[in-house]
Amino acid sequence: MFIRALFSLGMGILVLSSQAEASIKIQGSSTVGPIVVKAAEILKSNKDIDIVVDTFGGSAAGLSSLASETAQFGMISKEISEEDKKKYSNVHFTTHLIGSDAVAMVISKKLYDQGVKSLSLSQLKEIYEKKITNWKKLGGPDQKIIFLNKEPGRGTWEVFVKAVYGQGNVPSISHLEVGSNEEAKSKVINTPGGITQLSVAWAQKDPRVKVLGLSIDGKLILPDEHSIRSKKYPMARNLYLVSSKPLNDGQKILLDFLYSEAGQNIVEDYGYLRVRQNTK
Amino acid sequence: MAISGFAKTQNSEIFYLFRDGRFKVSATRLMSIAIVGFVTLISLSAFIFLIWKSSDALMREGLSFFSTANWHFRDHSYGALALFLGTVVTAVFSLLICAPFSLFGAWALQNLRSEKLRLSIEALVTLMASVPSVVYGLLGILLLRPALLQTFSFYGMETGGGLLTASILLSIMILPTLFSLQLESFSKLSKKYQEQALSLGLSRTKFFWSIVFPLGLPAILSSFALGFGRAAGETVAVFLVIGRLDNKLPTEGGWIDYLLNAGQSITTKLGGPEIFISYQSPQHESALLLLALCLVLMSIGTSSLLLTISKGKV
Amino acid sequence: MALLAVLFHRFCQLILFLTVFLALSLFSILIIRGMPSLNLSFIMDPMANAGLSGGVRYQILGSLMLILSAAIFATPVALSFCYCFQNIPQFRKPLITVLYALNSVPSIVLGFLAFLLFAVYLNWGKSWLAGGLILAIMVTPSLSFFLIDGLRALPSTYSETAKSLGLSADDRWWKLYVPLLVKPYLTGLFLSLGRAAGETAPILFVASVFYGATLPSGIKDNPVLSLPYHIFQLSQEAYQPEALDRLWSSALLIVLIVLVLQAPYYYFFWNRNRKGSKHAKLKLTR
Amino acid sequence: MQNSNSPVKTCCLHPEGRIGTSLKIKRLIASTLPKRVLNLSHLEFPARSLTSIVGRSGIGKSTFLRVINRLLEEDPQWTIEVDIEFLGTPIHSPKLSKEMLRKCIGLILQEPCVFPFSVKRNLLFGIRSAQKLSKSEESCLVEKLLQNVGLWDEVNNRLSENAEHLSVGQKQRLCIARSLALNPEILLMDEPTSSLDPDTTLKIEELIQSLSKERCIILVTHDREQISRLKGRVLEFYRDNLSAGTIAREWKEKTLKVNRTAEFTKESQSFIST
Repeated sequence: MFIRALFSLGMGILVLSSQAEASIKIQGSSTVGPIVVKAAEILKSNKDIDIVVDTFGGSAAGLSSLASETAQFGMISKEISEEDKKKYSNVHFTTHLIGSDAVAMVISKKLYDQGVKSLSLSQLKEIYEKKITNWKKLGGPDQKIIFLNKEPGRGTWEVFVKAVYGQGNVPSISHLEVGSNEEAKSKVINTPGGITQLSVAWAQKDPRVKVLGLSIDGKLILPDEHSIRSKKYPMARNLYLVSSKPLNDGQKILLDFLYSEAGQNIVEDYGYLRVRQNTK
Repeated sequence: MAISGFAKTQNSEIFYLFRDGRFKVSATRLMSIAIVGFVTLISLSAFIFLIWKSSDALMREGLSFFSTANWHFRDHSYGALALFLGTVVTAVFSLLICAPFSLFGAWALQNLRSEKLRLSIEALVTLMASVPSVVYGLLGILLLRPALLQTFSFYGMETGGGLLTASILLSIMILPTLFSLQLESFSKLSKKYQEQALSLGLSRTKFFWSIVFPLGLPAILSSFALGFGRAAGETVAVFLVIGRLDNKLPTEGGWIDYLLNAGQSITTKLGGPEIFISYQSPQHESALLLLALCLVLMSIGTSSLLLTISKGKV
Repeated sequence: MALLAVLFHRFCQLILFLTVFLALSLFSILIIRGMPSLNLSFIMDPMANAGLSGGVRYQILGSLMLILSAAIFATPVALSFCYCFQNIPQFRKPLITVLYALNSVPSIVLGFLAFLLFAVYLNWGKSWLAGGLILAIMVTPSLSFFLIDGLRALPSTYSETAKSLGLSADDRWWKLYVPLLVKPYLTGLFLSLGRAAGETAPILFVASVFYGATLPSGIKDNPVLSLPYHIFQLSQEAYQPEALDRLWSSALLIVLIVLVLQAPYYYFFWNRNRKGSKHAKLKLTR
Repeated sequence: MQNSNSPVKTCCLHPEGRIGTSLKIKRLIASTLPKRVLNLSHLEFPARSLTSIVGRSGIGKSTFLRVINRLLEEDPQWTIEVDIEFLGTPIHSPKLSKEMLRKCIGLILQEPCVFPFSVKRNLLFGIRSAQKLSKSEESCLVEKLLQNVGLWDEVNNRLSENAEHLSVGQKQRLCIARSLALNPEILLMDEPTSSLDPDTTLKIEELIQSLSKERCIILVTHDREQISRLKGRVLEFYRDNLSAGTIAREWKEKTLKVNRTAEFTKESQSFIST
């Protein structure tokens, strides 16, 4: 009786594992996540392709799960850096641009009203290196600066570091870590004197959070559509879906949908910038 | 097979009977030994895998893994002192906060008059044990953090999260475990000695400090060991409230600032995204595995401590 | 001196009152904040736009699938541990140490090892079966302790009488012990499943995703949503009011599920007389 | 009683078929390491007989019973050197498994031990492991057994009730019936009536007397009146200074049981097997 039960259990598992998996796995950046989730909802209803999305771990997790084939698509909100290429040397990444966006330095509305309006890149560098620790020096109230740094794996962090340090090496300084954009935004709102890197789209949606303009050699640049497209705003970035293997038809449908008018509308609804044919 | 010298009138059935005397290996016994062997083998090989994989991190880092606090996996430097300190400090502090509550609470409950009230309070505390840790994390992040931020912001608490918040949350989580273990040992001891002690004219408090506490010490210590093991191994709730700041040591801003502000523990590091990121870089992965090994050794150490102590008197 | 004694006594009662107040306030907060949006539709319909609206249908189903597969794998293992404990005396000491060791391994380490084994080595990716197996490993120790205590509670004359009736070891096991172990087995199983349902750390890397998975259609690359993971993700991120309500009600829901699963334990806890068995302390803890 | 072609395939000999000696003990030495407890030899138990065993408590009467049905071997503290023949076959011979031996030798304990199942399931507990019986055979066996031990009219309507609700006397008879289901060759009884009230004891003694007509019964008892009431041999376990451990001798005349201080004759020791 005991053996028969075990035998039937074994058979059951064998049958289950032989079926090919139908759904598409997508892992990666929480910036790109909402677009793909919305697209998945629409595709699920009419094309009956089920897409599984997970944003745990950010862009780096997207690339690593693509390399380990635990996902078919990686979502990254940064360029594929040399270091990534070196790290995943055996994997050939093909990027599919689905939109563009920018990273902005964000503070709570209360702090903004108290006088902190913009920062220069050098000031940003000193904040990051904990040389400036009080808002008083930047025209704000006497409040300790609390830098909420994006988790090391996140695309937003790499764009921020590339803009501030360019090709130079990045000093390893430990900061308070925040994971997804949603968490960064909620923590900045609740922490007096907090500042963090956040995607512009997320910042504009929520009145409780204010975007700081970046003044580069004296000229104040606000991250609006024009400055991002023309790359004048230093922390502009593209949003990619990355694949490592030739796409099967389910995956092609998803990509075509994202490039279609409806797909790009979703990108715009979330505050990101559409893909213009000319700025491929 | 003839049985000689046997009563003549036996019929054939008796012979049939004795024929099946040969040794028959029971299927259940084989199956159980196989399964138990398989599971033990799996856990042993997992442990050996852990040791083998983390050994090269130990070789490479050597003692600096334990003595320095510069965990920057980008620059391949893995000093994990801050992580060890974080785990130990949160676990010890949670025990310190929780000990009076569980100890004196259990003793007060033991002296309650009405049986009904006693059982219902005990059941209530046991119910707390079955609340999942993620719900405690939720309570921590939504209620405890803002509350502590208001009260301690004067003393330099920047964000609500930190080692103190984590310790308070952990002490709430391990309270039921400690409470019920200590209650069990108190009820056993007082059932045995209470009548005699009170008839000698001792007051309840004297009875507690002179008999129940000393005799119950092994049980109390073993419950602390269990509580420590559990607090050190807790991940999700601590991950939500500890603030996740790497390489923070009390030497920089003093113990007050260290406790009030964010830090990092082994479990929150293991629970973070680094496991995903470490997929392709063996160095990073083996450093994380060394962390996991130390955590396992710590909790198995405390639970074997529990075994030896509880074998003592309880 | 008498004043000090009375003072201490009152102090203890105050501490007890505080503990009870803490426990009551914990549960009442959960109920007050969780009740408003906890309605049938919240349980029945699937999640919509990343937790801001819709229900938690697939999260609940996912969690139930995980603990069900945990039960299926844990039962034969616990039964074999109990059989070996009962019939092979020289195995007793090592078995107890193995169970204690398994019981004290932190769940995040189990999750990490499972990730390396299932997700990477066997490249299953995220699969519900890996989650089930890991939860089974977490359920086995406390379930085996329940069975072993159940055996110990039986009067010793049973085994002698059964032997004198000529029952072989197998017959005794299947005809006498297993029927008598059903009650401790059920209480133990539900108690440990209740705790496993609330676990998040092990399934973090191995079995759960935040969006998209419905019911799995295979083993490889078939993650499953789960309620604790849902709460874990949402509690980090969402601060919008409507997401907050959903968060509170899913927290209340997971607590209700755990309590319903652990009801048999509390039922027996309540009316059995207070003879705590040897491994009682381990059953309470993870 | 069952005849030889009855469905039950254990030592189901027809009572008339049982002649000669059921159990022949050539040598039996049982010791717990420091000292030797039992040192019996040359004892014989004829096929259909009643042998009562008396002796002061702690002399090893119960141990003796547990050696015969090989229960004592499972206790690591005891070391046993035994040369016992059951129906001509040495009990340790590889041809005869422990389980089979115990099916042919029933054991009744002092405290009746019923399993927490229904009366019917308790009764058939032993036989179900020995042999597959059909529903009708089982119910007719149950009825026959309960009538045999005089329990049928008391429990025939409560067969599916939990056996633990029965009285101690009823439980003891249920245990006897449960052993009888296997139709054992020998029935070992370890002070069956010591925890029973007087009139149940009489009923049990009556039952023992009738059973001794069909099979060999070895009864361990303290109760001297019980021995006087029962017709059958009496063995006394005693220790004198020169013997290492307990040895046995038989009381020649029944009168001994009247005056306790009677002197025992020497030649009873030389009970020679035929």
